[in-house]
Amino acid sequence: MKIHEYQAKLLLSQYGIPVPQGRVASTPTEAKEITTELGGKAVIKAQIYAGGRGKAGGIKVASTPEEAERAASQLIGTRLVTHQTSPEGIPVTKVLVEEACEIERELYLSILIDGTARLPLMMASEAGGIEIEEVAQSSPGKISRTYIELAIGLQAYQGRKLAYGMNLHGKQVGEATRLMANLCNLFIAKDCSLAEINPLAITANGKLVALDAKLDFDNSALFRHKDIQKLQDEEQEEALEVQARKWGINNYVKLNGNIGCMLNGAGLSMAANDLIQHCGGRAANFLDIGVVNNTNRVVNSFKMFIADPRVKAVLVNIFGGIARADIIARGIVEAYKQLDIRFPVIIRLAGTNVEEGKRILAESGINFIEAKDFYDGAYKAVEAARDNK
Amino acid sequence: MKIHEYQAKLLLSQYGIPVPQGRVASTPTEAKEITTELGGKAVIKAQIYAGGRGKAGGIKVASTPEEAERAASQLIGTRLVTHQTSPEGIPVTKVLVEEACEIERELYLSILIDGTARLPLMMASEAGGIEIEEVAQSSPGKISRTYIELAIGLQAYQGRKLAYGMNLHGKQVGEATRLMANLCNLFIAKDCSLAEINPLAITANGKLVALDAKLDFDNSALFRHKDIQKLQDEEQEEALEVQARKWGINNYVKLNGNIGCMLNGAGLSMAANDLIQHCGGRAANFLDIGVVNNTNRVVNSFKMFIADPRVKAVLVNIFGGIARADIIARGIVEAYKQLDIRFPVIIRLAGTNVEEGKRILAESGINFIEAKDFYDGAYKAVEAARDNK
Amino acid sequence: MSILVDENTRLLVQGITGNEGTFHAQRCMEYGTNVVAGVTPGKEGTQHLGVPIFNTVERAIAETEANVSIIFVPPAFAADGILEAIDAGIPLIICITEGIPVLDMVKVHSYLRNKSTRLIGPNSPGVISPGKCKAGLMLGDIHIPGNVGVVSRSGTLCYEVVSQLTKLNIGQSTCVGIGGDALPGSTFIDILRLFREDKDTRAVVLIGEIGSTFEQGAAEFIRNEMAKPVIAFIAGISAPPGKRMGHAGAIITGSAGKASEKIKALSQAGVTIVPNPAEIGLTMQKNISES
Amino acid sequence: MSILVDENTRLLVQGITGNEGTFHAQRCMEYGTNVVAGVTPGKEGTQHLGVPIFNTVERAIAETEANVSIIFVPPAFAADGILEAIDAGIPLIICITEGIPVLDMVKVHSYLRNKSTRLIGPNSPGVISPGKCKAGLMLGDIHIPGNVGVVSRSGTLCYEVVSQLTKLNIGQSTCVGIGGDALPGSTFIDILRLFREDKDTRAVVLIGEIGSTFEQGAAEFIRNEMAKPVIAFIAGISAPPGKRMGHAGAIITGSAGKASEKIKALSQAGVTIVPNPAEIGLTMQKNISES
Repeated sequence: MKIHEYQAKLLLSQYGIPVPQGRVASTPTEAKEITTELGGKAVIKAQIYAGGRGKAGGIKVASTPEEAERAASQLIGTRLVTHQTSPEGIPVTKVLVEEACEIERELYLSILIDGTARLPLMMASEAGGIEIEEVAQSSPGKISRTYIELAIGLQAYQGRKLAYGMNLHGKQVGEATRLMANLCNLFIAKDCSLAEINPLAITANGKLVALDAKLDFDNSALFRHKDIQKLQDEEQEEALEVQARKWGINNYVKLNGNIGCMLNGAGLSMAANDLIQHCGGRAANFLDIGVVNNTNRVVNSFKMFIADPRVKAVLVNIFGGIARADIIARGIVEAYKQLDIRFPVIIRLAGTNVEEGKRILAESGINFIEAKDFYDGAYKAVEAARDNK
Repeated sequence: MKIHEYQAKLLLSQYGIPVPQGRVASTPTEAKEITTELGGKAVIKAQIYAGGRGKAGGIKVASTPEEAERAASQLIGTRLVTHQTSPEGIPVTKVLVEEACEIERELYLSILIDGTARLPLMMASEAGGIEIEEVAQSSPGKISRTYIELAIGLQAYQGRKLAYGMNLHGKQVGEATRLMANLCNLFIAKDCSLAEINPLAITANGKLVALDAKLDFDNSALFRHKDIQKLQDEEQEEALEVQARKWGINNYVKLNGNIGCMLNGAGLSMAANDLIQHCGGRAANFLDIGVVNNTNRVVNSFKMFIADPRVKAVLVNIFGGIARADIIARGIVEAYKQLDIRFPVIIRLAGTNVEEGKRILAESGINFIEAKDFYDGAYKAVEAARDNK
Repeated sequence: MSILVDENTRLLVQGITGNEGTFHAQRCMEYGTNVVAGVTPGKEGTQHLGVPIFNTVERAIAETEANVSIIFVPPAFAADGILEAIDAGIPLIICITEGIPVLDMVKVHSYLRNKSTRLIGPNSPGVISPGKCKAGLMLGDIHIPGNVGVVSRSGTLCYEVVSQLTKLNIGQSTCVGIGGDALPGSTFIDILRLFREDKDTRAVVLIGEIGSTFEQGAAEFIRNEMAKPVIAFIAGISAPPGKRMGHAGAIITGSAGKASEKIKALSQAGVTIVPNPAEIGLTMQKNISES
Repeated sequence: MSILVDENTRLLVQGITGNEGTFHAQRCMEYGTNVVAGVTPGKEGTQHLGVPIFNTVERAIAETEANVSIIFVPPAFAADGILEAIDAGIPLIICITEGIPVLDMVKVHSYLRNKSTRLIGPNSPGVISPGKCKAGLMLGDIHIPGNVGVVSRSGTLCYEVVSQLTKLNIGQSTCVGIGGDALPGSTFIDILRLFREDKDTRAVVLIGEIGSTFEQGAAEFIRNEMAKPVIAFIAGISAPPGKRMGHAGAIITGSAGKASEKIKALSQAGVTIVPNPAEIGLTMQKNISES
């Protein structure tokens, strides 16, 4: 789960990490007031769930409160398109109004989980302010790494190593070491999947400050962080994906095609999408129905397909394991009863309780296309979508 | 470092562990007032740095506020002698006035560091209320143990294992598991060397409550716990030992003999005491002078010997390593200058800068007995003490 | 032979009294798996599905000599369940639970490092050695005994592949779902090493997907240490970069996580790549008849 | 031969610029020890006592090939220093620092478990192989080369014993102070095992004290795995029960911590017990002349 920069900075600040002075504003007037509080000058930063704001015009410098008001009014209410967003962009509803710091150097600091070592990994670089992937490619020697062992936590010597790696000296070494320890505490206490400060700036007076910050959270751990859950801003996400979640479908991703997919298991779902592409079509979505205990989620999946005007045909391909073919079948019948389904539906069922599932479908009298296997399902779905244009 | 029961219970309570209602009282009147607040009945417990209070009359039950006042007045201002104290006992200056809980069962729970596994060890038993050493001897099967691995902390399954070991059932299992996790947090957060709840009571309404509690702290870690340092009650300790600490002598233990000892290193100090005993004498103290950078601590050691009226002779046996023989010698000379030394002093110096040390002593003109080796020193000290009676 | 589970498996089910635990324990028993015990704290002394229930894994092993534990404990408590099983010294744990917090799994791995226990999963569909033992969610009757080993990150895709093999009368020695999580207990390499040593396994199907670098690790191992033929399918070639596809293991992180990179690495290691997921069975048939 | 340190030792001093670090590093150099580097964060690029100073242990090893680190870092930071040295992969650490918090040492031991580094101390007086290398606080000139190994929990008592041996012209192969703390990095067993393998060591003096059960562990090892003669002195026979005597290792915990119990265990393992600490040298002399 993502959160906004201003929310990330509040969390950093709670964990003792210095951030620039400032507050979030929802209106140009507020932005003006905050700028006045800050002494008349400010940086106005569009709050969106995507990077690349600077180049896209999402960050503006104001040297008077009026300029700040104008800048905020140019951002709030618009949609910002960056190289990380879809072509439609993401709506800006809030801006962060911050003091303009005088910066000497820009560093990089982050923590994420390393899948190979199976430990949190802290990375630091003297080359901050740009995307770390570029640094990793162009000058990998500029990135220092250290693993965080749970038994000992982040030790001071590790902090020093990274601080020296960032080319820090004197008091800044201890300051950076404490900052790293704090970031580590935050990462672990809040079950982050990514904690990134980029740039970590050295100001003109030699202090370290988190000039930009990104915190992502482990969705599987949100159940124990009600405070973080509350931060979610659904306006920033794909409307269809938000809707899917509300209907209990947690693994839904909007894609670019026209074939609605209801599948089970991430691997089979991806493979089905691959197969659709192989057959010359494109999936409208990735939808892993997960473990179904009742028919609701199946019905809701069909609601999703109806809500998506691009959908010309639907492929249901379920290989029952935890999911049971009979419940899926019952759900499809229920969906046909409750909803006005106008697109062709291709169904392939296999696995747990498949005989019962097939019987239910056959006896229901609903109008569907049966597929005899994996390939047949994808092939027929592509054909049906083409014919339904 | 030890603290009082009432202080331990405040800490437990801060860490979410249930303790009986109550407060500490320094006067009988206060005890009466608290008893009134508690509803008219209370248990009055003498606060001393030693166990065995119950059998020694240090715990009294009062069924009216007046009885509480009387009980408190019988305890405050007296010295309590238990099987764990010296024959002179320990002064009682405070009593803990607590609600009288109705108890169904008494359990045992503790954490300490296991030297062999090099990990904190949590122990639990259904046989609480008595000394755990007795349980360990008579029915070791009644003690359940689990190690606390730093990488994972105390896990719920470990708590359940101990809870089942204490013969708990139903909701009490989860309650006990949470209590154990809290005790573990306290132990680690405050650098305890021992955290013991004995008895951990099950009240008549089935709740768990820490009826008595003992917390000891790692002296080496006190530098990072100013809050704990403040709790130290020097009235509870041997006056000579408190005095030694004030004079910068941290490793001083009062013993029963009449030969004052100034030694360096715990092992050599113990061996010297052993040797004195072997020669037919008894040391008045154990005194490891530690690392001496200047003469102060040596002078202060002689002040200790003068403050102890039992001392009939003094043995100085220093084998220089970190400690330097020259500084020790200078210190002795200084002590002779500043103080009125009336007992014979036997000196054996060896190790780092010994030649310089011997020269300083020889040139000082002070009156001392030189010992040529370890045995000679102990032998002459025993002889001198005998002659000085 | 076969790997991990067989006729000597004595299965313990952690979380047996829950809905999923009950449903799948019963299916395993119907398949012929020797389910010997269940663990549900607080229910010691009772029976469920005809097997004794214990409060702790330690007690269950002491009383029943269980040697494999399958875990159906809900995600918030699953890591504790895995740690309990490790601590009790069981040689093999198969964790079915999906959605365990990543930092909980970091703890598990830190604890597992010095231990001899093998962990499959979490988010694993389980393990089956057809005709001998089923310890997982898979439908028993799509499997037939034979000489092809199957190892997969995905559960349902594994079923699909097995059903393709079985339709062509190609039996399986053992099918292992290593699970789709970011921090699996066992990776492809661990399972390939077992298949290499297993006399009954003549060829292996490896089913990978986008995200992580486990397939690259497998490629390295196959090139250097594996003589048996391996065919592979990598799911997610059509996935757009940077989109989450179902579970953490499927985030595309850097170019190594792309399907194309994985296919390249495996192909260079001599692995036969199947581009069409509907033709995995056919490819294996061709492979076997050629060798 | 000798154990732990010798003419090939390249000594790194952590905390070299502090008072104690400076004083003792200089004494070690005067003895002939090859001190190659010092570590003091923030002072990289400078020299101290003629050796280069580095910010980190990693850098010091990379630049100077140091293979032993001796630690004089103050107690609050010493565990971090030990962990840094372990992480840098140095084979031997000798930690002199006294008064490290016990829970810090629990961390160190948890981290050390999977590592190949050997830790001596904390609260160790150091290690000397007379005539070859001194890495510790002991006075070099009370030692002479020879064939008796000395291992002691106490520093000063160890000096006392060595001076008794040297006066009788009994030389030492290596003298090891394992330190008086409750959680030492190496125990008697670890050092006895090294002495067993060392050709130059013909007999061993073991100096124990009250508290812990390290002496019982040593007794077990000697009975089962040690053919060389061992003589032992246990300090604290006159100590009253339950009194703290100087450091944590000397708390009497249960009857196993008592001097009498330790003497009993060692004696039953065939160890010659010296009751009088002034006669350890004489006892060894007798022991050697008899064998």
